[in-house]
Amino acid sequence: MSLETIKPAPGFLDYLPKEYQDLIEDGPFFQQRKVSELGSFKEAIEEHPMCAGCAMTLFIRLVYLGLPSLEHSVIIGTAGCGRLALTQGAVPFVYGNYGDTNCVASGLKRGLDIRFKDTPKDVIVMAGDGGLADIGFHGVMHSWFRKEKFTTIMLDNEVYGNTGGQESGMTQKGMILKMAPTGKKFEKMDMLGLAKTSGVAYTARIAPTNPTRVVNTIRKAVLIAREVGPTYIQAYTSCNIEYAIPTPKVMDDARDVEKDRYGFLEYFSDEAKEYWDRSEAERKKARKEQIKQ
Amino acid sequence: MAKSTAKRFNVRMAGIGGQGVVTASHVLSNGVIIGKGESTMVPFFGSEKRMAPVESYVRISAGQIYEIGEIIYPNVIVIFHSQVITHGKSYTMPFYWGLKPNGAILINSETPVPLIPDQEQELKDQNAFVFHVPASKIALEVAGTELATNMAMVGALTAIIGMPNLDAIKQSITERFVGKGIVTSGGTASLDSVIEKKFAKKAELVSKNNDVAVAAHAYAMERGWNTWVADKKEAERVSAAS
Amino acid sequence: MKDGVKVEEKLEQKTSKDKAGPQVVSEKAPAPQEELKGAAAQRIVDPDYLILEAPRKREFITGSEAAKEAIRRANVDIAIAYPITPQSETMQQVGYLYAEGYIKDYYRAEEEIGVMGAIAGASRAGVRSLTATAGPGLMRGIEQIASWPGGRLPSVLLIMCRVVNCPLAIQPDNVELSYILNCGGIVLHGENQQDFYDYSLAAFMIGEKPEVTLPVAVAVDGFFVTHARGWVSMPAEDIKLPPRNCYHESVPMMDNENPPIRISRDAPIQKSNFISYQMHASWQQEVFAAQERAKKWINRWLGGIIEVVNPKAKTMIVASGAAVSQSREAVRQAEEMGLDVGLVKIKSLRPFPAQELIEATDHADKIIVPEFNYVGWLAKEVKSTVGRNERVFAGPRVFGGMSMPTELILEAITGSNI
Amino acid sequence: MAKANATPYRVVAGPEGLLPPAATVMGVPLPEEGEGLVEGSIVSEAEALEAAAIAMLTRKNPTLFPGPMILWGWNEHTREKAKPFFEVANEIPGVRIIPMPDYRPIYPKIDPEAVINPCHPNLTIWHNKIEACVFIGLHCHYANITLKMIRAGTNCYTIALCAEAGHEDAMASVPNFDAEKIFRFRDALKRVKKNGVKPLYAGQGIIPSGWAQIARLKGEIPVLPEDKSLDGKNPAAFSHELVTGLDDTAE
Repeated sequence: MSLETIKPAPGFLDYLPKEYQDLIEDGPFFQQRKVSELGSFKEAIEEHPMCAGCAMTLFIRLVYLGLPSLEHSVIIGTAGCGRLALTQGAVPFVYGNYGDTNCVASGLKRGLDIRFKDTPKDVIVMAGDGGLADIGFHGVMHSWFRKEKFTTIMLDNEVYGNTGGQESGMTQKGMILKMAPTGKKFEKMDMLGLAKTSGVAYTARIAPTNPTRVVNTIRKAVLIAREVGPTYIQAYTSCNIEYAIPTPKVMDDARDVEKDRYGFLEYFSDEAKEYWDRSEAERKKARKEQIKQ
Repeated sequence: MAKSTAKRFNVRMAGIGGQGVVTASHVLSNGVIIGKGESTMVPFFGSEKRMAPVESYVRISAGQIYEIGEIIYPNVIVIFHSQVITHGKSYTMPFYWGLKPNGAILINSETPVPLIPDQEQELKDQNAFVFHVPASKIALEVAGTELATNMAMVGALTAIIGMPNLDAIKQSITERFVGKGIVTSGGTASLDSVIEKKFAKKAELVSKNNDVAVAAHAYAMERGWNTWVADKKEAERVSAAS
Repeated sequence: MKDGVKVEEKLEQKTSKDKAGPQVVSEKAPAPQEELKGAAAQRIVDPDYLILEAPRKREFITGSEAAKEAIRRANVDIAIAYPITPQSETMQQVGYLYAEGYIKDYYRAEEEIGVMGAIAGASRAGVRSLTATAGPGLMRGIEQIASWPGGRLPSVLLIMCRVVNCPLAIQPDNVELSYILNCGGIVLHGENQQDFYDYSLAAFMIGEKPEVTLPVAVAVDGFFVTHARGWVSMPAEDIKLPPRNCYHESVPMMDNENPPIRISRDAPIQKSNFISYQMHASWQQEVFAAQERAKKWINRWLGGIIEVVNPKAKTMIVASGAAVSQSREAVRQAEEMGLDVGLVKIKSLRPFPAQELIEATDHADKIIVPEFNYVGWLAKEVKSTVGRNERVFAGPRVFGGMSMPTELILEAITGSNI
Repeated sequence: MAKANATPYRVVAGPEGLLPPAATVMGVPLPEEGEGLVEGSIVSEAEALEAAAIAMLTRKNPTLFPGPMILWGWNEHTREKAKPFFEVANEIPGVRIIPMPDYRPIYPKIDPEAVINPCHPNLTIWHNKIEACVFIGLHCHYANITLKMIRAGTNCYTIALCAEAGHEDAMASVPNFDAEKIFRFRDALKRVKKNGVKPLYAGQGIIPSGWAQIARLKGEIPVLPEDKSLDGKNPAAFSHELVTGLDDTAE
């Protein structure tokens, strides 16, 4: 039904700017797109004002690809670099106040569930390490304790990039950054451990080195959040400016960090595992039947 | 309070991130102070990243300056990059919006930047004086790097407005790169380190930058741009009489 | 008005009980229904009918109970609660309404930033949302609350005023209202239990008008109103407001069901080459313009944005909230003393009834502004509004939880000790 | 006849200055059903529609700005409006149709021939020298913001045909604008022409605006012209080569 919002009224298609014509005629809305198709269709994300070579932009681009139903998704962000790109995406985007992402998401998701009983609406929080682990920490934790049914994605660049390179709770111990002139004094916060403890249904740690894995992980997290409970993805999305990573080396850095300390990890609660195995089995069965026909 | 009869220049500088627009405004403003004038400056940063528009504002006077903030109605506009005009890479659209009558516009370009006819007419109606200086070319020829474009713009501008003098500019450049310096943004600091690497010694960096300013100043003087202030008075006299 | 038309159609609908009517009874059909009760028996009526016309009965109840009765009839979708004295009682009562099925969702949030953020989310989802707070809770939530009007987020916030700041106290003192006067939202200030009922109910309809689309705060002075009983006349429980009609409001809903598909309706707006210098300025002007547009509906549903007692009196008291009750009493006592004293009750602090106040006090020689706070925020408003403002006597004031003896007002009127 | 005015404030084509007030705050009321607003005064709906029609026929570069709620056929109500909208366009010689497809701040910069954006509407007005325009199908918040910025910085006569309560900040506005009222606007255009108003442009139909629109209306496939691209390359493009990952079709 909501796909109606991307269909022009009679006669108006020809008058729309090109990017909208493309979005309608060759966009991501009317069919599920794959990683291998990137570059050959109009993506949900438009041009964005982020720094050239930013790993976060790549990750965000893959998130849009991974959302299981783009036309029923709403993204919530907060202050930070990511919102510069999210503002330009073809998915409604809420920019709340400082660190209130998971509070807003709780109200939004519940509100949508009241109004749309038969259509699952996916709410996705996508914010930085500062936004989620520092200023938004209480909201994140309580949304997990309350078992709010939405996905939280941390764009973890281990620094406050947008404000010019200050230490965050997710910065590694010892790093010298602004506001940490003698090096950070405490360990990187264990948000993955906290997620598990607070009953998050599905938790994943990922670096953007393998696009298909990113896309699959996003899809999994959003579907589990829809059916089971809160999900959390923590993604390494380096800040090449503040960590002085040469632009062509951004992906090398991601691979190095992945190998060293950010390898792919996922954790299912029992309920989530049971749901996921069941739904995967059903999907495979449906696929086979489709092929047979 | 003494009645101020001093000349006042309200300068709006516009360019693109990485061109040193803010540095130029610091050097100019500080140069005026060194030359015993009064000056204030304020940069404007957007939240976009590299290659985004940059504006900076400098007030210059022989007497007291009270007001603060961005300059909405300038009498001098300095354009560091032709894309400010041609691609709208500017916070102020069109780039001359708010220019006072008889104002001056200094543009970094080897050839006149084509304007759409209406804009040309509007500038004519405002009796605006438009100067084109090949600042990037001068920087490349004199200092061997386009990174000194900003100093060429400062040099040409000081010729047009007649203050501060070249000695003051030289001292200001020295203070900028060697002396007490200023607190810069992260991006500017990293560009500083790039420019420092281009020259063997800081002394060379200072002298080359200064040479660029001097060359651009000479370029402007040769063409008689320094008469703009006088022209302006003449224009005011004519318009008052008519 | 279109809304009116739609609602009238609904008015003609019969109750669910009537609809059940003579149907073919299938095997699966339940046994003949019992008469519907409670939430299930409520029917939607036109707001004018519910607020202005429906026959009412008087009950002697507390302010918290009056708020509960308003919420019962307000067709609220979600209420989000967090305890703080003297507000807790109201949101507990609202919790019982949820348990009884009058409200579709309800939870106790983590604290006020969490509450106010969640209200912002729920309002963006297009549902009718409610919360309440007091004093320090209001202070904690104010970053969010101040962003609601710019977000064009209709919702209702009940405020039960108490002391803020150090030293801690829980007694009534309405200094907290001075902090929200400039947030951009509508602020109504009720005098008593009856106002708390009436204003709370009307607040939903005012804020959701397309040309308004703003949050509405309904404030009362804590304890004096919330925990005290008073007569409240209300219509029957079986009628309620129409649901929120969100697609008519002044911004798109964040539900992915209305265009545009790219909705970044509150993207950061900063001077840029692609964002005008004036965008944020114009946005702010629009928020305050929307407040002005609310006057029409405040006048309609609150029976005027001000109330005037003894309009020709040479001494006029101007007051809001509980200070109105004290002033009414002072007017009565002054009359006994043979003094000519009138009263202007300010019902809405935002929009402020500037023109109405000027007209109501223009003839007066003396304007007295009694308040329940130290800073005198209402006196400042009055002084900057009326002409010849040396006529304004900026007091009397009590604060820190004190009551205001009417003698203080009479002293201000007569200029001597009573 | 205009009703007696509570306010002397006039809502007229600008430029009015750096930051004009919102007309509401200056005392301009909203019209009721059957009424309209012209330059800050309440008039009858017919008078408002005629004022709007005359402005669109006699001022330079008249332009229709359809907003998201009429551009996208998201419900029956919207789809109904498309037909009368184009009938209105056909009654205004030399009209342009420039859409406002959404409200986000479009990065890096709008193409002012192809689109109008509430974050910087004046770019489109200035570029195309538009001196009369109609806004229709916008959410009211964005319409009001846009109207005020245009009044501040341009000489454009703004007309707001609003599905809700109307707009004080437009020079002419009519509330509750449904498909039926769009037909009435078409009729008003016809009527004023019949009554002797001579259109500024003769014999011209809808003028395509923007490279994509021009191509589409000619039945061609739009291709981005060289001079429209920034620096010959896209500065904000994704610069990463995608590494080969897992097989997407793997089960």
